[in-house]
Amino acid sequence: MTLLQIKNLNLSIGDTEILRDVSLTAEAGKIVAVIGESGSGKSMTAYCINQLLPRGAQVSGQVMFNGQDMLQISERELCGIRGQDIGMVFQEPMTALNPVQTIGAQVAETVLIHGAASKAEALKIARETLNRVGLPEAEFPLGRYPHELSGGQRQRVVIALAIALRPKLLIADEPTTALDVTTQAQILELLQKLVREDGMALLLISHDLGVVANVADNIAIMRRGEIVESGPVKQVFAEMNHEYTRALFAASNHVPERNAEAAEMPILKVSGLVRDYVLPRKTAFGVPPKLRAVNDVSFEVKRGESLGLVGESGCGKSTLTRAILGLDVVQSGLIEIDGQAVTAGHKVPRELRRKMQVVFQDPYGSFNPRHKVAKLVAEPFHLLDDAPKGTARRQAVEKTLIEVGMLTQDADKYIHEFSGGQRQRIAIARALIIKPELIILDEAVSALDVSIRAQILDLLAELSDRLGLSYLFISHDLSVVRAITDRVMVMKSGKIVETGETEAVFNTPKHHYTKALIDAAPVLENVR
Amino acid sequence: MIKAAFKMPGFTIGFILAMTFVLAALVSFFWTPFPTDIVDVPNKFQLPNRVNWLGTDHLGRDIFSMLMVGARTSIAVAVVAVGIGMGLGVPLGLAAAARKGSLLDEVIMRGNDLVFAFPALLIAILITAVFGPSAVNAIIAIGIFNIPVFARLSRGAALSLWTRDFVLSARVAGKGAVRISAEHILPNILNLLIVQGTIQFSLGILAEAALSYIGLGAQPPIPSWGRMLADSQTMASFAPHLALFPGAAIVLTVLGLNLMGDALRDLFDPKIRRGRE
Amino acid sequence: MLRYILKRLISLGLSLIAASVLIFVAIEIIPGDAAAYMLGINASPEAVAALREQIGLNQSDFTRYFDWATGMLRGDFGISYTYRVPVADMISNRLWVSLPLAMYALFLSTLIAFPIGIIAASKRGSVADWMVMGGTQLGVAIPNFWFAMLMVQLLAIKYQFFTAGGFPGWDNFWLGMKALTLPAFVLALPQASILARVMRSALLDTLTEDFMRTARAKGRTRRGALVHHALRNAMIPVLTIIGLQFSFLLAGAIIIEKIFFLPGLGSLILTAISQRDLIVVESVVMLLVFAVIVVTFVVDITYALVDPRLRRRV
Amino acid sequence: MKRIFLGASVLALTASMAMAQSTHINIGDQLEPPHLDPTAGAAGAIDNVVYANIYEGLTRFSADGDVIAGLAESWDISEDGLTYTFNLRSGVKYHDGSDMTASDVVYSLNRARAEDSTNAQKGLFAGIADVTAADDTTVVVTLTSENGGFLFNMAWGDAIILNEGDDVEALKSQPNGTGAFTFTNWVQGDSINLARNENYWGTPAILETVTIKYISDPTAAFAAMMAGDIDAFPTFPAPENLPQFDADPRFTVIIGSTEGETILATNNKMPPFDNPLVRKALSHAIDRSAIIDGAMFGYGTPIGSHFAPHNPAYIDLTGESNYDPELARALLAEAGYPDGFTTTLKLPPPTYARRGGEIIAAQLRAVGIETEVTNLEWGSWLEEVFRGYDFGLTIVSHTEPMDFGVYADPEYYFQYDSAEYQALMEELTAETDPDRRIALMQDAQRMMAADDVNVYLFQLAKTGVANKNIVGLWENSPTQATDLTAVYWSE
Repeated sequence: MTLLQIKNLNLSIGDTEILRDVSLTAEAGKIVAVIGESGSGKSMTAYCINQLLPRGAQVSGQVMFNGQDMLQISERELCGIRGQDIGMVFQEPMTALNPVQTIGAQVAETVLIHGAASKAEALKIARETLNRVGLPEAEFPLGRYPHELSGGQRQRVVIALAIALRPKLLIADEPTTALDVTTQAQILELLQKLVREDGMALLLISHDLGVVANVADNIAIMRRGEIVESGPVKQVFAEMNHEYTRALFAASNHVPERNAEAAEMPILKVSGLVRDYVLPRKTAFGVPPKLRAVNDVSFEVKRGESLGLVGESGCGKSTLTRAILGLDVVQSGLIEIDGQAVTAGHKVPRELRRKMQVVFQDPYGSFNPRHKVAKLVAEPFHLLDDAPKGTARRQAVEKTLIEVGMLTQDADKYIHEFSGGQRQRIAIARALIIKPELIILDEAVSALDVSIRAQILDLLAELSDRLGLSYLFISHDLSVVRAITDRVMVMKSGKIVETGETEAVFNTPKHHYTKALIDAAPVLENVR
Repeated sequence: MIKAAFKMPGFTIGFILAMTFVLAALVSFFWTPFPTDIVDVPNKFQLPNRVNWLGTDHLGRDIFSMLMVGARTSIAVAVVAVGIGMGLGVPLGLAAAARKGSLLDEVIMRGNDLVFAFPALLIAILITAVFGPSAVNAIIAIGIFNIPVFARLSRGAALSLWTRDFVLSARVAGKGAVRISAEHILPNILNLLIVQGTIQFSLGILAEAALSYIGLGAQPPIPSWGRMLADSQTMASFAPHLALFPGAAIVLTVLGLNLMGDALRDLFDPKIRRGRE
Repeated sequence: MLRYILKRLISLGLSLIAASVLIFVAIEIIPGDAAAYMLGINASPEAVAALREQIGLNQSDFTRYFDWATGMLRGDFGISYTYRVPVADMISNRLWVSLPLAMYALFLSTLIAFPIGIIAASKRGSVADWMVMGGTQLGVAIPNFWFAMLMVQLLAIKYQFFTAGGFPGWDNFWLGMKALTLPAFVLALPQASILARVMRSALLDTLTEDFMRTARAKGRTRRGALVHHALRNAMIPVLTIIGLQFSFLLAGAIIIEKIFFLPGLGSLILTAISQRDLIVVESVVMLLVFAVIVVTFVVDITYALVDPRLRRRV
Repeated sequence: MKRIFLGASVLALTASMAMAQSTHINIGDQLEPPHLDPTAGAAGAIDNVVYANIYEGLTRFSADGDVIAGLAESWDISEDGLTYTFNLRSGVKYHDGSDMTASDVVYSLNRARAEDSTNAQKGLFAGIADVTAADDTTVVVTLTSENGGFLFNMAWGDAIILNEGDDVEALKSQPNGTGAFTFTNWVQGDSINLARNENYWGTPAILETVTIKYISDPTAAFAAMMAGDIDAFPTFPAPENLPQFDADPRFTVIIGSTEGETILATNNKMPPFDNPLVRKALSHAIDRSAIIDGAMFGYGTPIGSHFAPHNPAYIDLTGESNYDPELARALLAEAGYPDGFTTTLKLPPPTYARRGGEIIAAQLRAVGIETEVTNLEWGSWLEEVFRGYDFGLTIVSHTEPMDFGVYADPEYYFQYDSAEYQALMEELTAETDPDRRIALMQDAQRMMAADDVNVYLFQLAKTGVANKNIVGLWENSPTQATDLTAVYWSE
């Protein structure tokens, strides 16, 4: 039977229209997925259901849950339903929990609010629920605080407090986006298990087709506040009536054209690299312990080659990046750039630095909001002794902007006037302007919507062909790495566990960790 | 930006209030209704009237003129004190942030704690006890108290900026800590500094008044709101206007500045908090 | 947690030493010969010299600092140059006025600030909120000594609700409290205003946090979420301010004690300065600074109690 | 029957309440004494507590300034005026019970004039050659030279008779005298309590207990009086409030004279003040009445030299230095300062100095003399001005009685160095004939006025406020004292 039925839902906040005529149904024991890129209104749809909308939101239409219209009933009744009949899981496990309360208290709270049990029983229920979500008493007593848990574990706690009262409907808003692939797989598994066991309905909201493809029964694809196509997963993927669906699908496993062949001579050669961090003292006066973030790493990037580096958060990839970029001094090992060696304990000299540039993940954080694009893009000129001045400088900037598909007049705008994709193009322009030979792309496309990501990947491919650039492509997203790299390295806790031709590694992984990664990664093909 | 500020009633009101007194101070350099350095004892304790708009004090001086000149002192003291606080505090804070965890950082922060342990008035009392009371010493005292305020503020803000990617890419571009602090950090904490500046400014005016009130601030013949209060307090019972007007002047100026400060705070970033990081 | 406390304790000790040196050096530059002052206008030079010897003004600065500092550790603050009685006794008498006054004021300020801060935050944008914000703005802007003057004129002289000042001592507790009430209130008002504003903004900040949304999703009402989740998280900035305010209150007391002629540390230090009673000035300043540093220490500890994340942090 | 009984008890009750109220007094004073030993400190605040109340000397001042018998009930002076024989009262006991005998007097005087004496008024005892006790109640003092002012000197607070063998350090906080009041306790920074001395040798005090509260802040003082916390403020610090007290039926205002000659002291050795013309110009540039009205709100008598108007030997010389800015400017021009000059004006804490300073600065500015005003605490004032001679002008009130002698001391802070005057003073000290003394004192006044040593402003008025029911407070203060022995509540 249908548990939730949304009919012609319209939502606008202030005078901006968020949702237009959205209709959606969810059935007990079934998983319905809502897919869409950022700003498509998928999350707002969810918040309309349990009425947790921001101030100044006007809703119209109908949200029939369990026989009553959520838009009509009072706030008091809503409070009775939230947590009791509708549970919710959020995207950011790091901030979704109250930092000053124990996990036990926070799970038990759900029970207590609804007066479902006495304090003692509530704690008992909390315990059981935590066990259910895979946080056994042994390692995770009720007295633990959120900051003592990893992201995945916190997400489990969030799930636990959402399902403590075995709600009829569970809303999961991008529950795995902030997590590593392996953890993501586990969480998805957990959610499926819970649906099976409790026979509850799960509304799964995500931007990643791959994620939902394998778990959802029904799917609804949203764009600009409208549902463009919906139905059973298999059917939707088979038919793809709406062109946006096709575009989305295409973008999700887009492989750019690449025909640059790698030369033998390596542009970057790293051998036996070691980077230690000094941790705070354990005892007041003892010797502070060390953390070996990068442990005896050796590899090389050939000219014109695109080398991938995959690994989950905390595996040491960013530390490695910083070391290569010469931001940190390494403890031992050798970095050779274009044949010239930089020994451990020394900073990378300017003349070598200018051979490398970097593009960061966050298109929003990586520009100084107070500078104009012209100034931002020109910043690397600082590395040149004979940097062009005045009009020459300006021309260089405009030239590079055009190269990355921007307009010359964009040079006079501030960064906040651009979209995420455009910013990433500008970031690439900044990297290109001093004509480096190696560009390090640190999760450069991870924060972008799939369609935008596809465009950026094309741009990168095209640039490397034309300018014979080499890339060190760092990412946690295997599909992307697979699409853009010739060779790939897999990194785990500071070590390179496997290296090889990208296709070879993906088809016949040797190291068990590599296997695990690849298995965990959601893949679209097997839906067909 | 400025347009947006004036859209906020708080800012507009505050601006008008504060500016009135700043203006009065500036005008007083060229013109006051009556000279304030001439005493006219027979004409003392005039109630507000057409000639002396706010009446005259116990020495027959025109209170309105005294207020104008007094504004000069109060504002000058506060401004310079804030200047000292910013001029020394911000560089210290930025340096500490740039070298986070280093000895320098440690020294600067401990130094801050130390100064913070001395209530502003106590610093003032010590300094004036040593060098004798004067407006200059009041400025120094309030200034010293301002240093750690700005040091902490700028360090806290700078630290969060240093983790941002645009600073990282500046480093990739081979820029040094000093240059980054100047080019990337400072412009981005300017808002905070402006807001804190207005707040310290108003605190400065209050502090100056308090110091002058206990005789550790501006000395005669320089008029100062605080001293006008001190001089007139014994007469408050039979000539209340002597104490009322200077007091009102202080309240309105401080109120104006705080209103501006809060408005700017909301304008720049609703999440800024006052006090220690 | 223990290491956290230990670390704080060490830095506390260091600050104290640094402060004591700072104070001693500062005070020792004060112009004016204590002995000469004590003997007055027509005193003969020999007499002055004799007295200098008597009160040990002739020893080297270092020995004098050392004696002073070590003395304080034993609770011996030396002998007042002017009053010729142990400074410790004088201070302890005054302490029983100043400390209660500061505490009383702190109590009043929190008592006033918390409720109105919470109301303003929970009813954001409402009339109540506007009134609170306006009122507190005014409270911050009014110089407390001026406010004190008005209060005395009104409540003590005109209506005689309170005595104009003075302190009858603690023999009768209620009389003592009555004498401190008006000063404490005057002291508390601006601090209460500041605290209320901080309380409000801190609460508003936490209201935007993700976990507040989680709480609502659990079925908490707006008010419920505010009380059970926002409040404790908002305490950190509030505690900081309370800690700061203590030092402001101690300092403010110096003026307020003058106005209400309370025999407290404030009036003591002012007279001591005018009488060149250096050793008293030193000791009082040191004591006030000590109080501030200790309070900061306590605040740091309470942070850890409020916020578990700090317990492990080093 | 019953009713009557009831009425009686009520009567008794009210009576006792009245008693309780009428035997205690709260006295207000501005400055708290550093300690309570008048022989080891100059602070007038000490005398305000102990003089006549706790300690007594051989002679003492009466309310109107005459020197009358104290612990010595009579005395004989030898022909040559060099030997004084004091006959002490018998049966006088110190508060600790021990008897006051001649040996105490010998001890006290010898201690005061000893080498290592820290007595602030050592000069008073300078002329003493020898002190001996003829018997238990007779003391013989011999002088090196004739001194007409000796009995006067012996009346000073600094000449009181201590108990031989008392620990003088202890006396600082626990005085032990022969007076009509005994010391009870001292709450530092707040108040001192006295109680009636039940076995006093003379007429016992009427009040049973006395509390002297210290309120330095004038506003606070006003508030305390108005709020009824203080019964009497013998020298009220804020003259501007007196009219209000006068208008208020609850209070009486007591206006009397003091020994405080308030002067604009001039550094006679520092140019340009070493030039008599400049000093004359100063004296004509100042408008006394404006200062008395502005700073003292009318309380105070103009003086033309360093001499108290209520003294029989006084002559009014204010005409010599009448207010005449024109003349002042002319004199300055003549002295070579046509467009004036700049000097320092250093002001000690009292209101007369601070407020007077503002007015004087303005008046001097009017004749072209710019002044840099600095407010000093007493301590730094003594350092910079009194000992350091580092000042151009300063305002201070000289409260010691008959202290024009200091003008004979070229080292004294205003450094007036005139051989004539010094000779005159020696003559005066030697002279014992009253009429001759008066003549000499008048010469002294003329000399001080003629030389314009300082600008003589006004005689500080004693402005006291008291509850209208209090009787017996001194009207004038011939010396620093708050004599409470004869004070009582009229109802």
